[in-house]
Amino acid sequence: MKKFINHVDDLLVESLSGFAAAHSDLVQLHLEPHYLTRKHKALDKVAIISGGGSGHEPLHSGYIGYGMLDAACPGHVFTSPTPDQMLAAAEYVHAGKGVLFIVKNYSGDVMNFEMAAEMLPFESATVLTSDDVAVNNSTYTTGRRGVAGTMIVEKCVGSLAETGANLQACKTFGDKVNSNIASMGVALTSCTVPAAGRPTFDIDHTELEMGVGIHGEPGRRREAMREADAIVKDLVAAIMEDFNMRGLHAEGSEALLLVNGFAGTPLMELYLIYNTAAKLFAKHGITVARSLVGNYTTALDMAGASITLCLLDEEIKQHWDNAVHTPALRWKI
Amino acid sequence: MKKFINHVDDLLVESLSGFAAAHSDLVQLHLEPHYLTRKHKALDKVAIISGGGSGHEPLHSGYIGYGMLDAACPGHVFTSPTPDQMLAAAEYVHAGKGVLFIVKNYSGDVMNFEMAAEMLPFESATVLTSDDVAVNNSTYTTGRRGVAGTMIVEKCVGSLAETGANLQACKTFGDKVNSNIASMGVALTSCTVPAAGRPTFDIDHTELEMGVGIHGEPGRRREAMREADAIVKDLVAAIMEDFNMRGLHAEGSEALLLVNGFAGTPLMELYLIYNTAAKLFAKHGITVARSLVGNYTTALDMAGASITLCLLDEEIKQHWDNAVHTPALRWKI
Amino acid sequence: MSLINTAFIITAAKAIQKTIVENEATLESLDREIGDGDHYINMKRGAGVVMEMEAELLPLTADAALHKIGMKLLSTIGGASGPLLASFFMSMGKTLKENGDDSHAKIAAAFAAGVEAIRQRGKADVGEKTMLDVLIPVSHAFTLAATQQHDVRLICATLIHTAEQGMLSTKDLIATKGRAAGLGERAIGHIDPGAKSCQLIIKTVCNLVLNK
Amino acid sequence: MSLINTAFIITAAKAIQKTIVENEATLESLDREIGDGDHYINMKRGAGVVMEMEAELLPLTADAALHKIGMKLLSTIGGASGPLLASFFMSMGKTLKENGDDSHAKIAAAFAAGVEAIRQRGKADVGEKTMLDVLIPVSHAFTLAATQQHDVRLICATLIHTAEQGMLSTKDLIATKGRAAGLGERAIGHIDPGAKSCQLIIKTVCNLVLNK
Ligand SMILES: Nc1ncnc2c1ncn2[C@@H]1O[C@H](COP(=O)(O)OP(=O)(O)O)[C@@H](O)[C@H]1O
Ligand SMILES: Nc1ncnc2c1ncn2[C@@H]1O[C@H](COP(=O)(O)OP(=O)(O)O)[C@@H](O)[C@H]1O
Ligand SMILES: [Mg+2]
Ligand SMILES: [Mg+2]
Ligand SMILES: [Mg+2]
Ligand SMILES: [Mg+2]
Repeated sequence: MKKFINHVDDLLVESLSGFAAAHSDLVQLHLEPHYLTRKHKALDKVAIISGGGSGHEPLHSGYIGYGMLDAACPGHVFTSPTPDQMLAAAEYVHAGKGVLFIVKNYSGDVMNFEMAAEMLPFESATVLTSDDVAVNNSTYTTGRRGVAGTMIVEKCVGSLAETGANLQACKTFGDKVNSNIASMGVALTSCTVPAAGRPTFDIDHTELEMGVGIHGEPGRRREAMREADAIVKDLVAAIMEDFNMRGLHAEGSEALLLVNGFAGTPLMELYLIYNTAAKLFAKHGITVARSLVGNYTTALDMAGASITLCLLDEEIKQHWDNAVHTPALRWKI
Repeated sequence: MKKFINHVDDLLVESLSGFAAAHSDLVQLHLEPHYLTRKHKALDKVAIISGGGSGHEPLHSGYIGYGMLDAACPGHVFTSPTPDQMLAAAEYVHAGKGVLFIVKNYSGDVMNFEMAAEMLPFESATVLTSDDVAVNNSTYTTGRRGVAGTMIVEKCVGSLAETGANLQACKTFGDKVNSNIASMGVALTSCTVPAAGRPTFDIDHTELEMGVGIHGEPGRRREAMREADAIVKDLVAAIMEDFNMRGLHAEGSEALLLVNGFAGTPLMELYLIYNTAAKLFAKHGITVARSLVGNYTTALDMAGASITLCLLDEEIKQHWDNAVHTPALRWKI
Repeated sequence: MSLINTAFIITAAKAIQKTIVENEATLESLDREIGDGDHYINMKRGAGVVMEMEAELLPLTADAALHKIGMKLLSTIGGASGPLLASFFMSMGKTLKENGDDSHAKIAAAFAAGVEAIRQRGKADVGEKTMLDVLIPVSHAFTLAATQQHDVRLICATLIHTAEQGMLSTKDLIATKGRAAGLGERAIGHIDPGAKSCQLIIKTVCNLVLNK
Repeated sequence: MSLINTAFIITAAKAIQKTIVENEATLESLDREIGDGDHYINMKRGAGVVMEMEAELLPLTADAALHKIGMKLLSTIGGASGPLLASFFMSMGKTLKENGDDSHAKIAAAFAAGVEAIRQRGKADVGEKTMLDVLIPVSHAFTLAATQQHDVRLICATLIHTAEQGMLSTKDLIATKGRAAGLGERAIGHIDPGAKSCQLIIKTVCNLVLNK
């Protein structure tokens, strides 16, 4: 393991401190319990809070700011944050209109946020994101994992909340956006959890992990490494299959195409993936009306990428397009 | 080598096509010769053109747009583009006020741009960027290499050009910004040139390459891997030493601090680096007034990072702050 | 007469920490195989924080100590195991406080309440390849043995055995809860990390009792 | 009587391509050691594009063919070697056109003009650890041998030897031009990749002449 760290136990706080210092115009770091908030507290809106294990940067802290999150609770690397963090964050950012938690669907995250919500002295609701189609068998009752599509939910709900919409409206819209999203990822290398000090999984240079999770969880299957177009074809097929299975009419729809890097894959390759994916979706009758390519939901240092398609109606498109001003996503402002 | 590619010879065009498709609202791709321009040609301003070998994305194509570049010429991976590309790009974007080339100081880039400039049917000037302090011995007459600081020059000169400033003013300002910048990088792993198919250099897990170039060129020396703070201390010291050697008064000055990833290093580590670097510069009496942390000038898939400090006067700060709207850098618009 | 005291809880906590550290390689590789590789780190963090509570716990009654440990774990471990183990201790403490701890049956009931809290929080049951594949059978065995007024040595031996069986049973299961639920058939052949750590904890505590 | 013709240029180009491909490992590793690892790829791309020009070149006079090759290399190779090699061919073609090619001295003069173009474009000279450490000595030797009216076989043998010496001389130099100029002392012990490819090209062409 070769990383820029001092002591493994200090990595999180040192990194958060650097983040807060680099973006001191936008965010504020609170320690013990750890959470980050907007520099300037938003008034008279539903407070949007997300969080999860660290190692997925810029998710979630990078999305704090106008038009997106009010606060984020970072856990240890790949470990859900604890309820005291969510409680403290909620106390801090609550502006009288309730709190919406946006939570990636993992047992740990769900339970920790759930306990926080139970203890919260004011109204809250939760949107669970579950865009990963790698987990597609309905016998696995935990349901699908939340991956890169989460930031789309955060962006769109964040925008709606800025308009003064109430908690129920934000929750309903968040669920809708989530259900319009499907993602599928692939890993070429494993990530290394710093505290573990060795790769989470072994993978040969002739192999890839199809359907990998953003924590390096094994995916659908181990397959032979092959050319990019063949890999992208399978990712796109899995996404289309999912929309079909769920009875969503992707054909003829407008969509946002997000090609997300897991951190170890260069932009050059991500754009190559985008090129192929966009053509394949077009063949399926989808109009790629919005695009995002880059490292938006990472998996520590893993080489790999995921493709996310979010079907757009006018409402989602409008909220995607609205101004946003965060460390990692900014436009029109 | 595990990469998302089809055939190595198609990587560049496929990636450029994906880039142009993903940012079709901002950029336009021209092929044979290859160059990229703004989607909407700017009028009545100096045309700012950059370019260089590919593999440093988002540099340069990612910086095309309002407030920054008018065109970029991508070469093969790590290979300077050829004069016909610069000529075609210049013909396309020239708006009657001359062309300013921003060129990283490498023999190949310098010579190819020089030949283009000689053949150009209208007025041009060139700003050579040379911010890499790793090459600090004046006996090496080629001079210093241009690295991550280049994008700061592109941003600031791009902003000035938008005001209608003439060619000479843009050139003079570009040289000034360049001379206010010092960068120093370190590699933990080697990059792999796709066409070569194997790492450019061998490096043990107990070693690092101090002063590495953005093409994986060997740096000042091979050293023992150590904790982040010790590495950052050396990078900062090299930068401070350079400013002192050049008689620039960094102490007491405001500065922009850019912590740049080479692509294989996660944001979490870059922020940790930022945290330490910012404190060290503060100890030197420098006020870090602006910050940027992320993968802005990469080296294919190399794990590593560079620190860039740009001393700010009011003029540079203003042009850094002005609105910019490109695929990889956007604010206030 | 009280059958648990805080001194024993602290002794047990120390023994548990030792066991976890001794089983680093096992716990870490199990979670790497079908999870995200942090289970050992999470358990170690949890055990470590309880160690630091010694002075704070000593003056407390056993039920209050268990409840406090639960609260602390809740804000320390995180992940899936954090809220589950926290719920266990808080519930067990609460039940002991309500019912007392003057018989094995009462302790078994408190243990069962803890396990039930995990079941409710995790919305899981036996056969889903989680820590509950250890805890539910152990809880049943405990209740049965305590009701049958078995000798404490026999109870402990039974629980160690049952925990072992439960842990091993996870090997051939497909997971339907927790992170491994994403794996389908690929989870087969791997023991669940949470089941393994619970089995180790039960064995450690029972051995302490046996050697008292 | 013309001493060079386009057919020979094409034959030479083919032989050069073969040589470059045969020396892939050497060229690639030299540029990996003190450069950025692309020199072989650049040279192969250059050689490849000249191959594709065969039909276009055949009808041309030798001077025009060389000039055209230079133009094509300029827009094909890129990097440092691209404009340098392009300048060489364009200048050599131009000089041949002006002076003719009916004596070895005239060819040597054209070669010297090509080398001079590289020198000017690269602002470099002997001793800076570049291709010029091969090309300048070879040019001098060529001029001398041609002036002394040596037999073509002797000329070729001399040039092969001089190129070899020049190439080897780069090994102990610190680079002051090109990418390796960043390395300081660390460049010592490594042969310059551009010097190596120029030496190989000269050897290949001379051997062709020798075996004619
Ligand atoms: N819903 C659940 N019910 C019971 N136990 C669960 C549940 N989800 C996960 N677990 C247990 O938690 C363990 C994983 O813990 P840990 O690795 O610390 O957390 P995470 O999975 O969040 O990384 C699993 O091995 C399993 O035993
Ligand atoms: N200024 C110069 N003058 C002469 N030759 C040079 C100069 N700069 C570089 N070279 C030659 O170019 C070679 C490198 O070519 P190549 O690898 O194709 O380009 P790049 O260095 O741009 O990657 C060097 O080995 C050296 O021989
Ligand atoms: Mg975890
Ligand atoms: Mg090169
Ligand atoms: Mg885990
Ligand atoms: Mg090279």
